[in-house]
Amino acid sequence: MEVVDVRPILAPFVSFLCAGLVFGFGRSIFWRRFFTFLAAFIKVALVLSMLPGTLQGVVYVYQFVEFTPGIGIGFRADAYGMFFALVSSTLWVFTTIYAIGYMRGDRDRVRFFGFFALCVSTTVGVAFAENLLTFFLFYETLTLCTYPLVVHAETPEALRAGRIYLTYTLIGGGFALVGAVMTLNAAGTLTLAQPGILGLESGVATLAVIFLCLIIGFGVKAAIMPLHGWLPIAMVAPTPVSALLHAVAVVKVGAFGVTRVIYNVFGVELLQQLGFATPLALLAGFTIVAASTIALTQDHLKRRLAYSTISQLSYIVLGAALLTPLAATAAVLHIANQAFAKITMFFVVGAITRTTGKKYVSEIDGIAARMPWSMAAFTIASLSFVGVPLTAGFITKWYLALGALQADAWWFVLVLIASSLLNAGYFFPILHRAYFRPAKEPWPPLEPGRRFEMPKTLLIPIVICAAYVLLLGVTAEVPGMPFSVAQVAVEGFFAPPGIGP
Amino acid sequence: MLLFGLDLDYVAVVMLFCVGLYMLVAKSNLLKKLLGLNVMETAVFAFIVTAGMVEGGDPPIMVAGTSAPFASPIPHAMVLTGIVVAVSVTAVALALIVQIHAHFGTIEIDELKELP
Amino acid sequence: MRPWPLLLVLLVALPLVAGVATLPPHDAPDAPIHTQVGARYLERGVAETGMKNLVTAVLLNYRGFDTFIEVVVIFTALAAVLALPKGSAPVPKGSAPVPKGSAPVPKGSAPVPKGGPQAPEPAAGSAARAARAREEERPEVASDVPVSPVVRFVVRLLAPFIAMFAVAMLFRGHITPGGGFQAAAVFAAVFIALGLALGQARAARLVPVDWRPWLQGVAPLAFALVAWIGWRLTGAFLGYPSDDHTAQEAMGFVLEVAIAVGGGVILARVFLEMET
Amino acid sequence: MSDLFDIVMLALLIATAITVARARDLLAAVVIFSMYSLTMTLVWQHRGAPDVAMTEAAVGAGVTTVLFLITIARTTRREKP
Amino acid sequence: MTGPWAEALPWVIALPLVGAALTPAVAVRRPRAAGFWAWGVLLVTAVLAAGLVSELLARGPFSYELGGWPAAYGIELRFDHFSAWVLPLALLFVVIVPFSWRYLDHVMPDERRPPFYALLLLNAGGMIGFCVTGDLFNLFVFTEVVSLSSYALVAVGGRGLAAFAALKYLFIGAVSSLLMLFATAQLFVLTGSLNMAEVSLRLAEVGGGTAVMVAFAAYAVSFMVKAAMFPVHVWLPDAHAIAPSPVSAVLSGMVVKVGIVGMLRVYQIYYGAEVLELGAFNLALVWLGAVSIVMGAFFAIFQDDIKLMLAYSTISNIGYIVLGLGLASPYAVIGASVHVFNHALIKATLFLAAGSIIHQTGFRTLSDLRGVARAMPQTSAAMAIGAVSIVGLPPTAGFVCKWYIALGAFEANQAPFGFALVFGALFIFIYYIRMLNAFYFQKPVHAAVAQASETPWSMRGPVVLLASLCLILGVLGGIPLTFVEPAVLDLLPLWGP
Repeated sequence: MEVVDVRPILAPFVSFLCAGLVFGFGRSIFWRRFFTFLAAFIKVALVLSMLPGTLQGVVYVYQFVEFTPGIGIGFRADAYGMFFALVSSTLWVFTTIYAIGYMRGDRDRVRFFGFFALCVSTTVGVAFAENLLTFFLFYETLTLCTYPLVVHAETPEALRAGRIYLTYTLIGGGFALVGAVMTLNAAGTLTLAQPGILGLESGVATLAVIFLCLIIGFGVKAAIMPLHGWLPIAMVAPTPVSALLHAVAVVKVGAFGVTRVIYNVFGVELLQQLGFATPLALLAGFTIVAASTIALTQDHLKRRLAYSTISQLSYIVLGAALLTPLAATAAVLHIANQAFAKITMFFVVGAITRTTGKKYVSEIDGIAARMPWSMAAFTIASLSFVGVPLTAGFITKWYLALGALQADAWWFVLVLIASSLLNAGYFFPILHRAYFRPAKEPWPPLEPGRRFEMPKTLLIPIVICAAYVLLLGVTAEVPGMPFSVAQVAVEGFFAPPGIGP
Repeated sequence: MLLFGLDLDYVAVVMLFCVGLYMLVAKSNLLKKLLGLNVMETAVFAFIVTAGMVEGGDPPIMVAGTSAPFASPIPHAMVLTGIVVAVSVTAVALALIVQIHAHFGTIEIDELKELP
Repeated sequence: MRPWPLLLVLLVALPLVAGVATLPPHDAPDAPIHTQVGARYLERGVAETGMKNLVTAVLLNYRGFDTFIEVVVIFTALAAVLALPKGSAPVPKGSAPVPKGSAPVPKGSAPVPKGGPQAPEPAAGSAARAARAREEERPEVASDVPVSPVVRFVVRLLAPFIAMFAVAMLFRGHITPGGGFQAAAVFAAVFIALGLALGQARAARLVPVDWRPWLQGVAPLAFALVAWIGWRLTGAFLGYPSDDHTAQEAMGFVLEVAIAVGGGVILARVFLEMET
Repeated sequence: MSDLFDIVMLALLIATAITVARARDLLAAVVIFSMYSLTMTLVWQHRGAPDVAMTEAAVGAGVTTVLFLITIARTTRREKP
Repeated sequence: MTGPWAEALPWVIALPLVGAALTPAVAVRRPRAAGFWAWGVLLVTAVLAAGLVSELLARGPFSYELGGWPAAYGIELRFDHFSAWVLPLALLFVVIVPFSWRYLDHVMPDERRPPFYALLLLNAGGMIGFCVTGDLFNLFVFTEVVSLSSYALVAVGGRGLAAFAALKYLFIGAVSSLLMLFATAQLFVLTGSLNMAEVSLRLAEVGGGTAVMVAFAAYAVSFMVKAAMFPVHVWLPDAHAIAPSPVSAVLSGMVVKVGIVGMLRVYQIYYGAEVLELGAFNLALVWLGAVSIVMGAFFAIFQDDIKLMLAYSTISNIGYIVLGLGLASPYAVIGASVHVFNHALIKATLFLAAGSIIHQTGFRTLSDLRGVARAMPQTSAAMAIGAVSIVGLPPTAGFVCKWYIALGAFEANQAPFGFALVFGALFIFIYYIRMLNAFYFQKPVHAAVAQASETPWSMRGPVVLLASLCLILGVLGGIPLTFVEPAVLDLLPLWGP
């Protein structure tokens, strides 16, 4: 059931407006914070207010303007988009709190918070995009808006990272554009509809080129293996940006795009006939294992997390590529699960760097004594990635395994097991060093008058996110929690033609 | 008047055009280039006038003493306009050449190109 | 001779020859150029425009708009010459023309200093006054070429007659060959001859400084005026009342005079600007 | 007769044009160019275009030449080889 | 059939021209008043143009017979959908002229302002006439007004090099105009008429032939020179870089479009007549366009001077337009036509922003201008938006055309050119990202740059306005389509490979 509603466009617009206000009045710390928080909360409220409808199968749509005859900039909040929008708008609140603490005293904060808001705006825009053109518009805008954040430090190293980031993502964007154009040419429409808009009549060769272009286009941001090069390098950005890049905005947009391509551009049936999904699944499987293996060798904390991200993102891609309902559920869920767990980790690593100046795994011996809350949160996130029951990660892995079996892809269960072992292999040493190794030198003492290990603006987001990881794992079946939204979304993907979500 | 199947008047016009073009591209002196441009312009005008003439025609002035056939008046009007345009372009070009000479002390392209 | 210009010329020449070779023969009375629009002008031009010289009829009436734009083009040339930077000192040189073998300014030498012989740039608001002042300060003989008394005498003697010739050409333009543009060129030639023979300051006084801004633009303005009158009278921009020969002649006359005066002043000013 | 006049005139035109191109003395080139223009005037007069001929005589051969002469006076007279 | 606004058609041309003729007289006491006068004249012109466009939208294309003579016997003005370009053209002038008021302070003394503004008005009037006229010879005369004023405008800013660049421009431009006159004469000899519609009809009767083809080729070469396509672009970079910035904006944004509009007019004549098989020519256009895109970008990469960089990007962007025209599929031609306007807008933004920076700091190379964004945040933001836009990244005006042309390339089954277009644009981004990095993320090397102040509002206003338009038109990409689509759909049945 489609309902015309202005909220799908208001949600991205709120943070867009916020960005404008921050650029305009952001020199005053108060107004900058005021606008950012106000927008963040309004946005969460807007998205949440659509949630009940979504759970009942309502899709909110809003056509903004015509761009080409028949193709406009349109917004459409279906269950999958809602899921993604929920994740990103919630995490914007936490990241903002964290960023205020983290960036305290840093320069160019107006620019930082302005572009931060723009990034979130475009992310939600991607989530609610009604057609590939709208999707692409926001996708590319996101690329541009992240650039100033990546090079924020303005060091030669940061500029180099920015250049590499842009090179990868813009070339990817070029492929996405070509793919979108070819899709329009072949299908006559770009609407991200059920059950896909392309048909066999376009010819297998054309379809193959379209698939390739779109997957390369969105796969760059999803960091599928040969296209992942930008991500570890982009780690020079400030930690809130890394968190945003890795957990919320950029990479998830890529994974989201891949899913959209598979389910809403091609559709399950067509892809099953064509068989294009299998090579993608294999590639994703390879990425999972290979990236985890590389992560084992990284000493730099953020780089290790980056390779972990590359590996985790491919879970989503793989879940989508298996083309079974259970695997798809896992893929959708993993967007949230990975986001919360990974953002917790980045927050912790950022806090460690901010408090002690340490950046390498080998330097953090015994840090748990100095930063008990943080390391507890980190532990929870690690367990989630390894897939220990009662954490969010377990749900993903469970459904992925079920979905793989549903698709007769038994080999994937092996990948899953290997990946879990590897995850344990690169996270547990960190925990081991933090908890069980004696400190090489005494940690800097607490600042006087402070009860907790670091400023509350840093600590609160960490604790909440870690708690949420647990919550997601425990409350899978509670209505209104992400799991139920994911189920609605997946029902949509696999609904027979004509019924629609 | 035909020669080898070619209209001699037109061919002469093209030759003039080419001489002008040669001056324009091959000469290094800016004034020579401008002269070449003027030769080209005149050639095109000659082409237009030639096209407007008629065998044994009189000027298109309807007074006693002229009789049909008349040359077509439109090409003449076109060329009149063209001549005025040409002199305007020439005037601007000459003013620029004077400036170039005042600034660089030369009006040879070869030398101007070597200046920093 | 460098080879590539020849090659380029050949490359251009071939298509041009091919193009003109396949045109219809140029002096045949049945060529399209004589049977289409031209035929109507020859047939009905005199009756429709009241001008016996059909070239003038085409210029001022049928295709009067072209002529409007054409006078705009010469006005553009003047504006261009006026807008160019002035006052850069000329490279030191002997009497013009420069003797053989005079070397250009050596490479790498400092650019010619600005300012030069002219007065410093005047402040806003006084530009007109400054311009007039400059006119008056101009030396009697600006040309570097010494002019013999005989030439001066002859020029002075002939100038009024040549000018009269131009005026005659102007007034009879609708019957005989000639018209505004030719008159303008002759006016300008007289002016230039006077300027070369008597010195620019004397010649410059022929066109008063205060009038120049108006006179140089008089041709486009007259066209706009006539176009407006035609619009009011006939409902068409630059339309001539077809039945009223007096009005036709009057409008044509205004245009011819304006072209002659405006064009002449413009050419004269271009000459003055280039001489300074 | 008419043809002969044409041929002579066209030959003269081309000859003067080439001479303009070859003259090293710019003053000479300009003077020859004005001759070229006057020849052109004759051709046009002969072809039934007296208006154009007069304009070319006054503007092409007259004003243009004078402007060129002024320029030569203010720049240089010799073309560098 | 025609409404009251149709009467304004000749006046929209005459007004700026007469305004130019009056400028020296108006400004005789106060030379600076010339700027206000020119602005007022252009404002009224823009109002007239808006009226004409409203007439066009209400009743479709209309003609005006000058002097009351039937179309073929007099001169016909024709306002069709391509002529609608006069409205944005006049509006851009209205925005650019206020910028020049203060900008000229460091370019020329006050006493030279009246002729400068007269030239600007002549340029505007010439271009308006060029877009509106329905007569081939009239087209030539207007070309000369535009060209002559452009040569002079290039030279007004400096002494030696500016004059040299202008003269180079003049020589090449004059040859191109001559070719145009030659082609016009040939068509006249062939058909006995100068009216475009009439020529087209008569050409159909005359049929093809070498002369028809040579005339077409002469037109094509002539307009390619005016549009600065790759092999004949040599005049452009110096001229556009050395001119004062408002002039650069006019030249780069609008004057080169004379070549494109002219090309469209010639297409209208020839396609209407159906006398030539133009598939091969279209293919040549496509290749030339692609090469222009790449070569323009390639040269630009090595430039340190920001204005030279922008000048080279004009060659690239003209490449887009020509590529679109050559592809000859509806979307591609629509994209090309839309880009005629969008590129003008973007180029004006960039040149005015660059001009502001040069005006305030006195430096014009990337290495000197490091860190200027902190001193001039708004101007630099405009520059950034312009840079993103000219590369064709969303959400800016530049993307709209890239989208259409890419769509057209695949529509015409010319996939390789679609790829070339999309990725060629990214190639261009390399040099703009260098510029943005220098402006935003590098430390100033000159105190003058670090301490520069923002421009006065008469300069900043236009820049900010243009930059916001770049963004707005990126989102509301459908607006220019209203004008372009009917024209293209009218033309296309005759087009096609």
